[in-house]
Amino acid sequence: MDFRFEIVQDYMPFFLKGMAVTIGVSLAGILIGLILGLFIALGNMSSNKLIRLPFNIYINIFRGTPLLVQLLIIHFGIVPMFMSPSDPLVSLIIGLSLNSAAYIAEIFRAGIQSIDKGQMEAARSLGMTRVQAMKLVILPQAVKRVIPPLGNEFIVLLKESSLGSVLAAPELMYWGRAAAGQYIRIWEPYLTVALIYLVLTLSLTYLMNYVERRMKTDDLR
Amino acid sequence: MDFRFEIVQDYMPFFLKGMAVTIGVSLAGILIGLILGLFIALGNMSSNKLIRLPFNIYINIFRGTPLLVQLLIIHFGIVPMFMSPSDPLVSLIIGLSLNSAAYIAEIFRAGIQSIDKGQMEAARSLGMTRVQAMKLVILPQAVKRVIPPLGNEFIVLLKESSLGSVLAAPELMYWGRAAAGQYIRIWEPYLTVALIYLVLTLSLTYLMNYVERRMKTDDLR
Amino acid sequence: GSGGEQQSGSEDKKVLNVGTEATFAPFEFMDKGEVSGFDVDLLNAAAEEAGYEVDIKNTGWDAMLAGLQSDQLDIGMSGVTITDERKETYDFSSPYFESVSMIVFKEGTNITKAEDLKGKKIGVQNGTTGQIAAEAIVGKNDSSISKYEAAALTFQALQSGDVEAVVTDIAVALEYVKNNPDAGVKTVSDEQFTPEYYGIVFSKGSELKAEFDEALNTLYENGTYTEIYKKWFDEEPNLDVLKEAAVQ
Amino acid sequence: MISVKNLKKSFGDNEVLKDISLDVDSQEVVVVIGPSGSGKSTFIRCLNMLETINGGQVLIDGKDLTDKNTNINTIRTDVGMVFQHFNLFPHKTILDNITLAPMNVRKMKKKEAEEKAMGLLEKVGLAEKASAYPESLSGGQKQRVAIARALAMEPKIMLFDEPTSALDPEMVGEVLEVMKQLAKDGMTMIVVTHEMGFAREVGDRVIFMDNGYIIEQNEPTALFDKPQHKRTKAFLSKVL
Amino acid sequence: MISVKNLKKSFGDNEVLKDISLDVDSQEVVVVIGPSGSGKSTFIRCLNMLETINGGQVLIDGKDLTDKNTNINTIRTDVGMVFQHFNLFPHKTILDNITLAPMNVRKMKKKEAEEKAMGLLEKVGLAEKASAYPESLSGGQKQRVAIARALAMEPKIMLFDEPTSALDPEMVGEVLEVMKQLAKDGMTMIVVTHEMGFAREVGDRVIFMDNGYIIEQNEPTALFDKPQHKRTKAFLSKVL
Ligand SMILES: Nc1ncnc2c1ncn2[C@@H]1O[C@H](COP(=O)(O)OP(=O)(O)OP(=O)(O)O)[C@@H](O)[C@H]1O
Ligand SMILES: Nc1ncnc2c1ncn2[C@@H]1O[C@H](COP(=O)(O)OP(=O)(O)OP(=O)(O)O)[C@@H](O)[C@H]1O
Ligand SMILES: NC(=O)CC[C@H](N)C(=O)O
Ligand SMILES: [Mg+2]
Ligand SMILES: [Mg+2]
Repeated sequence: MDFRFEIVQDYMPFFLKGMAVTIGVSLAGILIGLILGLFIALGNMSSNKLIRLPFNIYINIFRGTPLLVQLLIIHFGIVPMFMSPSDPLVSLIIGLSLNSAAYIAEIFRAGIQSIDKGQMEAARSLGMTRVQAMKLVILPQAVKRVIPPLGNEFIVLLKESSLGSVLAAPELMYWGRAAAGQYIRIWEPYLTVALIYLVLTLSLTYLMNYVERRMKTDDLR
Repeated sequence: MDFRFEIVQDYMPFFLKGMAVTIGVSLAGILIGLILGLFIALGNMSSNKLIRLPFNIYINIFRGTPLLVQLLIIHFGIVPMFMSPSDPLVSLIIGLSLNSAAYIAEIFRAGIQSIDKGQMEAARSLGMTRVQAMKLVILPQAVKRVIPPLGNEFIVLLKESSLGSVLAAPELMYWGRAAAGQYIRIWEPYLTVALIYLVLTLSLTYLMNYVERRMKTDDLR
Repeated sequence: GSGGEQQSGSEDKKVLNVGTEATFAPFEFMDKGEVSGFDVDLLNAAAEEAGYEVDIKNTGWDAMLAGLQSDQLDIGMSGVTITDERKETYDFSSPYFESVSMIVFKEGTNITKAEDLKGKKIGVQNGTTGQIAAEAIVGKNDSSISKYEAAALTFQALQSGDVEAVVTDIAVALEYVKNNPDAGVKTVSDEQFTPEYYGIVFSKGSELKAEFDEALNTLYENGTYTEIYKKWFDEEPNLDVLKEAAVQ
Repeated sequence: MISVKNLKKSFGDNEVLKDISLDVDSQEVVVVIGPSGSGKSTFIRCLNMLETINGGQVLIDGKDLTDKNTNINTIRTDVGMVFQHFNLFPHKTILDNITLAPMNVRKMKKKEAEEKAMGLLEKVGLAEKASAYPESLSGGQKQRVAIARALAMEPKIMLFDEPTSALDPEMVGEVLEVMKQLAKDGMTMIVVTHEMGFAREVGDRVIFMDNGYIIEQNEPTALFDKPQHKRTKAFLSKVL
Repeated sequence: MISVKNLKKSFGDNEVLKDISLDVDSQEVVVVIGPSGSGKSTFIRCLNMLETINGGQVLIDGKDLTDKNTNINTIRTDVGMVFQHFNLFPHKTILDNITLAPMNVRKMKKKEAEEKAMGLLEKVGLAEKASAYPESLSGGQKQRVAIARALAMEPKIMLFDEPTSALDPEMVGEVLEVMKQLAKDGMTMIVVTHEMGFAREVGDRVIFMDNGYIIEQNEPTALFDKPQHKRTKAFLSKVL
């Protein structure tokens, strides 16, 4: 099979631009997702069932349906109500943020619940209120537990941002499909794009492992 | 905003057919993924670095690139080499299987490694070989640990099978997009489709929780 | 136009948002990041004539139509056929191109007429007239039809053997065959496929329709249309057909 | 100081404390013994309101724990608790472990809290570890820090739940030493422990619990050498 | 029976066993004591080849463990091991826990293996638990099953690594009782333990390890009552 390198060359500037967009969109998604996710996690851990309900529904809807449907509804249905003209990048960022917020909320919940019950008891037995114990004792410890799964979620987001191509958001996958469409060729654009994704996710994985190792040695101060 | 129920009605038979395809494709994907995944997990835990290498590369590639790229390469690039005419359902099943195999391999590895080291030591100290200890002591215990994350992986697969719509594999999402294309309407088809996905994933979640509870009470025989 | 007479400050011109699905060569396709094609040249000329600037974005087919409905986009320009059904939701300019459906298939496939599509696996672009033409023969939502979200995907599916035939617009079919001489594909047309006409799409009730109709007319008269047509199709356009269709 | 009347506590259907009544005087050291699952931990956790009480009454220094108007956090500052597994805050230095509650609950100035903490660390023999993190301490050292941390809130009563049973045997002595000193200084203490030597030497009274009841109580020598009940005898024969 | 010469063992840079030499006669009971981290566990794990040996020589019943041709699995059937945390197989009944190795390693018939297992359960006083699962047993019962499981392979030597230190104090006695009986029956045993009473009563010899060396060894009474080395004295003063 012939592999036409000039196709890769021709489109390389666009792949690189797309890569930057992919990284930017994923970063925006995880940052907004973090803020929303913390808020949802705390709401979902309220002792009041009625307060918990909406947060629980949110989490179930966003974790229970495909991101592709979410993106289509957001881009074609919701964003147009507020924004004219709507921008697929904005829709993509909104979709990734809302979706990841649901997963991040569960990460936070698991992180908080993984802290030994004895920590809360010790804090309370010293006379701290529930809020003080959370703020001073539980959350600072939970943050460390939460970093590895958050790193993972970022990698997931990076890959899922490729669905932006369906909305014609000019991220990496979009340019891959544009090249494929122009030349009606499969291997050159898609292998190149796959390779770029692989480099991105593997570098992130190594970075994460490094951070985790650093945190472990920090623990042994 | 008007909601035209007759669109939903019109397309309901197709949505139901699509739902059946979605379930079938996901089931096929998880079953093939299970077999491949166990094989890859064992290969990836070999004590020989050279044997580990190809399995490790497989896992990294399939976990490090978006499923969408994998599907496009498989459907338009690889399957046509072996099959004519090619069928997007076959490509979708292959893509989901190969992709989930990588994740399932990691699930198996984590399950096996979560068994207390003392179990292997006790088995070895009784004179069992490594293979006997794996077969008689470690794997039977690992199976239980592995069921919840496998259930999760199945739910992930169910949602990701929606990418089949890009290959025109007639699953649920495909029919949603067909309806949206025909009537140029967003809400009716996409909300219906999202709801069906939600029902599927939530029922599965409840089923999984039930199985997990059953396993726990079984533990307390 | 002659720059001297026109207002020189381009900032004063209103920018119109245009959506397109740019895998429909030669009408619109991505040329390394730029949307280009016959439609692009024609729309640019018409807009200049009407005193607008256009910002053409490759939104995809679905997003283009949805964007027009929700007034996100001012114009859809994507080789869109004027149909009665679509006229209920959108406004169209007067016709600017005559087209007809055509079947593209792999050499060796037994297809000589439209009826031969029966029993074959057919690829179409979701929601287009190609789909309507194919469904007229084999039935609506028949399982032999695969609907793809973009025109390029239908050709990829044909190449990979995913489908045996693609039903699409004639100029696009011929362009594909011309650009892929090694692909081993053939085309066939059939009387059964009725002529259709492309129009520029506006959201319902748009004031732009009249202005662009007038601009198109000017382009027909002053030879600009012919120039653009010849650039892309290497032949003279038949303006009479378009004028006739416009009357209907 | 502490007055418990007909205390009851259930977990779901499981009634863990069935009818506990007990009075502890100021400066008294009460040792609680009993088989695993008899409810010892649950009992002293009730005194600190770490468990909600299902029935009966508990008065601590005159304040009624079952009264809804009683402020739970002020009760807790009066009652210090030391756990089997230390429960030090791993993300804080030893000094910060001790000053955290005084500064945030008592709103003490940082400097004052630290001076006080250093005094307590001196007392438990760990002044040089002030800036270390819990991970770097041995079990015995951790437990001594936990005691200092509880003392920093100036409690009137100290509760100990098997403070030495998670320790290597070499480290048991150093913790018991600190507790003996505390008893000598006149602290009111309730101690759940299996260390019979400590009970004999320091305890004013030993209570034997089984199955949610107080079966027998007496001075240590009397209880250990002449147990009255069959169950006490059976338990002691195994443990001593 | 066991002959250890200049045994060395490191984990990475950390030399845990520096130079251990020891001979154990048939039917002898050797008790190993020493502070945490001194290498006691590592030492007896080397005897069972659960750790690879870095230097020196170990002969078990004449077979050289450091010889590459020695079959590791047959050595292990000669050397039974009991762990601090029991390590019963949770997915198997008590009976199946005991018969698993005889049936799969010794290729014993099911019936024969079960008869033998019932005999051993009888011996450790747990015959009625044969069809129970490990979860339903107390710690002491679990450890007795673990001993029966090791005995089912008919080992010539039994190694115990702190067999009672994960147990509630009430349950220590029942496990020690089984071990005493085993010693009486003439089993060669090496026991790491903190139970000084057991060492005195049953041990033929006590070995004090510290920092990877055997510091001192003697008969129990001699070692406990007249320790020769400073470090032994210091350790015993804390523990006794
Ligand atoms: N949070 C809880 N939820 C349900 N049951 C509990 C809880 N805490 C304790 N129990 C049950 O209460 C009973 C008494 O437990 P408790 O911990 O008070 O006993 P204990 O005397 O302290 O035992 P040990 O010596 O093992 O610490 C046990 O049967 C235990 O299972
Ligand atoms: N698998 C291992 N990897 C690295 N270091 C180890 C390992 N096992 C033990 N060590 C180290 O070897 C040293 C001796 O450990 P060992 O468990 O033999 O001591 P011990 O005398 O049994 O202590 P304890 O009384 O606490 O059980 C310790 O410093 C320990 O950290
Ligand atoms: N861009 C296109 O695919 C247009 C196809 C066809 N002319 C239609 O209007 O349906
Ligand atoms: Mg307790
Ligand atoms: Mg040890």
